[in-house]
Amino acid sequence: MIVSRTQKAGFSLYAGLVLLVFYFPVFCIIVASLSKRRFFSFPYPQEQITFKWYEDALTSPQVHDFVSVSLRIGVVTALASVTIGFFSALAYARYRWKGRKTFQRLVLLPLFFPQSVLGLALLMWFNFLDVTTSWWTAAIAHTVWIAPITTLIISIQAYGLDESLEEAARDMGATRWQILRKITIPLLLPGMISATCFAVLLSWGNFALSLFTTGADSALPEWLYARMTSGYQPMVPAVGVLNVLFAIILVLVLFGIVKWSTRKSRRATAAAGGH
Amino acid sequence: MKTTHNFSRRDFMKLAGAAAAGLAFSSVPNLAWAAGRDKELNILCWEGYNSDNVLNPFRKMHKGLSLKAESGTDDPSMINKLRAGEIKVWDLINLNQCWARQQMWGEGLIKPISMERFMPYIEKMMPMFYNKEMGINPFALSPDGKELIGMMQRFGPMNFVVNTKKISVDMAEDQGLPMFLDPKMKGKYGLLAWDNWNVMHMCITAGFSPYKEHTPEEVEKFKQTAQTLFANAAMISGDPAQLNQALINGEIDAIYSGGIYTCSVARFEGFNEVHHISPRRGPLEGGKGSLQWFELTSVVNNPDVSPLAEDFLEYVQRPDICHTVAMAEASHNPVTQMSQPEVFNKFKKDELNSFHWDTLEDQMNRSVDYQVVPDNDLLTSIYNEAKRTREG
Amino acid sequence: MDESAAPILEVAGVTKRFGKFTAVNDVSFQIADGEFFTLVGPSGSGKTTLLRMLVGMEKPTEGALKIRGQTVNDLPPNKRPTCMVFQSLALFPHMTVGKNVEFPLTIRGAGESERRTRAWELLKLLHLDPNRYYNKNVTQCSGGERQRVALARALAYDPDILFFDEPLSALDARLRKMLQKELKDIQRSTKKTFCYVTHSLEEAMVMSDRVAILRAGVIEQIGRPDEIYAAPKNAFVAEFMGEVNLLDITAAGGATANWDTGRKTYPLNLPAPLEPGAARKLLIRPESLRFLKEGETAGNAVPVKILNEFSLGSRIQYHVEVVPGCTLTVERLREERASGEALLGWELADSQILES
Amino acid sequence: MSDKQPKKKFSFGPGLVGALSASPFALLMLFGFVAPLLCVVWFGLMPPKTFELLQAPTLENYRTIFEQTYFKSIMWSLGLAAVTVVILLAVCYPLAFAMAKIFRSGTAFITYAIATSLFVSENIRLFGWVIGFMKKGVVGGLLETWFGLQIDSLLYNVPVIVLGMCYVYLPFMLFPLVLGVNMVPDQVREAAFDLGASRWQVFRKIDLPLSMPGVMIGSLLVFVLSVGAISEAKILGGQKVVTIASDIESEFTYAQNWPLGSALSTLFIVLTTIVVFLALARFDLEKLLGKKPSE
Repeated sequence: MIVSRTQKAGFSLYAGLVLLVFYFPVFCIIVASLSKRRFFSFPYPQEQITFKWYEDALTSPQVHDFVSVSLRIGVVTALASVTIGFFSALAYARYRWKGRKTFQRLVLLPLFFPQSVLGLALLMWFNFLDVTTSWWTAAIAHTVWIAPITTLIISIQAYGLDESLEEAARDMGATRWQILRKITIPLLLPGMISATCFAVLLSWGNFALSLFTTGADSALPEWLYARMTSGYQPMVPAVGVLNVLFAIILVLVLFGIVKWSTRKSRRATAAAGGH
Repeated sequence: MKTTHNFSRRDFMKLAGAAAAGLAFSSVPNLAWAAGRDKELNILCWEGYNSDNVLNPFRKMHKGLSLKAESGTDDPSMINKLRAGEIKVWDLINLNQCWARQQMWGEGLIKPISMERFMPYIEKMMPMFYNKEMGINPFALSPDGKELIGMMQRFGPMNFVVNTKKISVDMAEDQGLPMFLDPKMKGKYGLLAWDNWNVMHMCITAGFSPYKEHTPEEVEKFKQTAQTLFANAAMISGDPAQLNQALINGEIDAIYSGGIYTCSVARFEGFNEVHHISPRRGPLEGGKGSLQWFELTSVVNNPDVSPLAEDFLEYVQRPDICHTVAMAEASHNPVTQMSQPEVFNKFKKDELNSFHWDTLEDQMNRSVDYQVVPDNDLLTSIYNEAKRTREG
Repeated sequence: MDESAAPILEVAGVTKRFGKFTAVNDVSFQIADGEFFTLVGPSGSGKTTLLRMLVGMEKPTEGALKIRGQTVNDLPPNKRPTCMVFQSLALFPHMTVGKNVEFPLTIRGAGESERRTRAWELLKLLHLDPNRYYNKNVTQCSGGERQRVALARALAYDPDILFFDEPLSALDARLRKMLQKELKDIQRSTKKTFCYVTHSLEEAMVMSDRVAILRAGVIEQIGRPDEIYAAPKNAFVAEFMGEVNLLDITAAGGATANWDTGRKTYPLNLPAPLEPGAARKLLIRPESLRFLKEGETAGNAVPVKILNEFSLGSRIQYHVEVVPGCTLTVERLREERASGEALLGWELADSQILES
Repeated sequence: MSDKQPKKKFSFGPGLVGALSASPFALLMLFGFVAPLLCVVWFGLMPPKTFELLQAPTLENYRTIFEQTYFKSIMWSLGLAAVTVVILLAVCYPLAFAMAKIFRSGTAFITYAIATSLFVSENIRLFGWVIGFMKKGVVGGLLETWFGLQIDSLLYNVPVIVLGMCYVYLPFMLFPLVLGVNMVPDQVREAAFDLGASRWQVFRKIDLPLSMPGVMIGSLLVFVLSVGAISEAKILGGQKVVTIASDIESEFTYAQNWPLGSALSTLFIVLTTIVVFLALARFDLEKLLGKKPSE
């Protein structure tokens, strides 16, 4: 399709504008984190600029604790929800089976549950089961909410899966396990990786579920929230900014992997599909 | 040792039972707990005790200690955490005076601490918390007066905050909370939505004490007051920092429901115009018009409580730590130990100024203790209704 | 081209570059109203790019496109009186057959009954029973049916020129033959101008009034199928027409030349004299070659060994080996069977000298 | 079956494979969703202000709900969510279109940029808007230094709540939309143009219906997330409106009325589920994708 230069410029301008608005609050957070004072008006004089809060954030053992809890929750959640999501995406989009239609509807349900209530409900439930809440109960809570999302993301990819490839493999005597390992997983890999990214992102930023299910293992957003609503210090936005910096590195790495795997799978598809 | 042994056995039984029920995995973490909690301490507290400057020295004293502190923003939800089963998680809980005695003790959520061990510290506290006539402040004791249920440390009055560039202290102290009903205040104040404080202050604003059962007329008056206050507020926020910021920037002239606890940081940063007001008179006991709180840190009735729980309580009595607690990173407050010269001398002038030390005694004298409101449920639901149906 | 008919489409010096790559290079031709015109070329010859420019999905870098004398270079596809049937068919997967066919009418704002009547007519014209197909989902149709739907949809647009981008390439041979015939019939009955793109000259020959052969963005030859068949302009065109024999020759003075088979050089007689030393190709059609009987003579004669024979019905095709690595194709009638070693001959008039 | 294929020890029926694949998810949901949900529903039937699960059920909480003005919060939540969905659709579709069909390396960049910001907890990002929009904040300060304009706070009103919600949930609309628009085959769009459709017509008749799975997933995600939103109204809106989620929260916290909170939650879930199912009933992913899965 012809895209004229003006159209492309228009779209680029629009995208730039959206990004600018999107990053405006991040800019504001940076402003807040560099202020020596907790209360300030903008613009503040240069002598009020300090990196003290960053130093505090980096050296605080508490912040280290929270980051480690959030990371643990994020990693476990991502692994669990992508594994479960992979299979349920196949059940959702790929296989024809009896309960499929119902399954498709029900998969979405956890998303339609207010998260804070889900968190409370899980807390009551864990209590009923006599389970002490800690970071791993939070990982369960996150997985309950994130697994439907990973299912949807992988499903979209699974819909695009060329069935004949699996059939061809079966034709050549591959077992179901071999087909899964050699054909299905490599072809769905881009979807799985973006699902992993989403899972980590959503788990990392999640507040409502963590609030009720982490027990004594506070996750970073809980601390940030508590510190924001009572006992605000510019260290709070400083942690936020450090978060962004860390995220930029991580996201670059993750999306690098996505790109690489997409190219690989495209090559695989081309080789297998022959066009 | 005996307890550890007991719990191992109990956990083994639990594991066996749960495995039989097909829920084996739910018990795995309990097994982990049984390994002993002498390297662990979990504190549920108001902002301050979870500051690094308070916790770090304790961490240094106990190598390898996993010390976690979580802050809440209201007493009831912290209690609810215990009610919902986190009693097995926390070792210490730090709340305002009334909750330990009036709720947690009765529900078996906390346990007594050693009178013997802590009496020497209590005896050195300010007269308000210990004196010969009264003995220990009753809020720190069980209703029968026999058990010590927590340690007192931070305290302060809590009423409202004004910007003295806009509203004079004298006028505010004179008029008290009803000042906010003045039509001239419309759109000039922010409401700090700490619900249980608001409910009490709205009672006082309406002209009666919150600490009694209310007549239908009073309830109706309360409703109107709440509606007016919500309708006229320029902003409502649960975040004191946001309100202080608005006060300093001139967006609002006063904050409804606020204390030294919420405004001291702004004062410490040099914004002396931020001023906490304790009204001179009001409908409270003895014609007083101001409320005060102090915090009680209690040991949670955790079946496997950390042996370090009482150690921590003792640790925060150290003069240098008293000063650190008072000047915690995010909120500055007077502490009960300031009657001791070795504590008091640690405070610098601007630190004292941040929590109104010069007028503090006066302010406290005008105040009565924070208690549980008998018909709080009814008033809270009216309060929420008023917030929901807010006009303006 | 029928000289009396005014050209409906005029391509004048059209060039398309993508960066440094020139996909179409200074192409000019005209298509007359009502003509069935075909662009033929191997993949990468620029035929699809040319087509996309004709329908307005790409803009020419240079040159002019004129429809009925009006320059349309800058006209977007939806403003041109042209329409294309895509290789992928590009049927709307979320619409029924009927809605697909009605799409252009819907766009034009035609009323419900008008649309339906027209769709009904077109489906009938394309041998799709409207009662069965009108409400059928396009995704449930077979390849041939989809083909017909795509054509019906294009016809519903009622364009001045209809373009086809190898729409039949994915079909099996039998169905393709059938649809080729139908396409021609429809073109004749609707009197529309068709411009077809294909990589198969055979397909082009069957349907077209005129054919243009493209190579590397340049038109090699343009003309009626029989003209091209009779007088291919060069070896590329000749080879493109299908099974032909092209001999590498070097002129040896006068009307003689040497044929280099790789292992051995044969002296040959040419139909016309050539500059000595010039390298050319000698074109001989399979049916012009014959096996010489004892004592029979021909313009040229070469001893060969017969390798294979294939039955083509009334005729037989032989693959014969001149020397190992050099084979020729011969087509003879069934009654002239041969086997083993033979002498292959042809008349000078049946051979053509071509630029290589 | 085993008689014919003696080599295979056992063979899964196609239905079984599907059910097996679904089972880890189903187990997770049974344990981590259905059971807690039942807890909530049951708790909603307990007498008010109690914390025990083992009591005689009562409908008193529901009576309280209908007597009070909770419907106002529900309407606010639904309304704000609907507005957010509409605005985000309008904002994100052109961007998603450009990302899927026009930009090349730009798409990756935008994806990084937006995903990166998700790493900061939403409360902090909303706080960023507060810094930006408060009196003498970044916007006010800049206007004053550059133009000498004095403006009041831009916070504490309904539009700013909507802005906050759009901001927080933008990624949840954008990414599904990009996937959706990617599913529209280029040639199908070209064919529509070629058949005389204008840009608007191509959008309405081709792009939109063919990218509908993305549109639906995005809209539903955003709707559900924003209907349960608390922070935007609290942090940016100065609690100008009270959302149902914050009502529920305050029942569980300040009011200490778990049964009432549970009953409210139950009601809220039922309401959103109805809305979502109504939307889902009109949308069949299979049909739109024109794909039929094999066993």
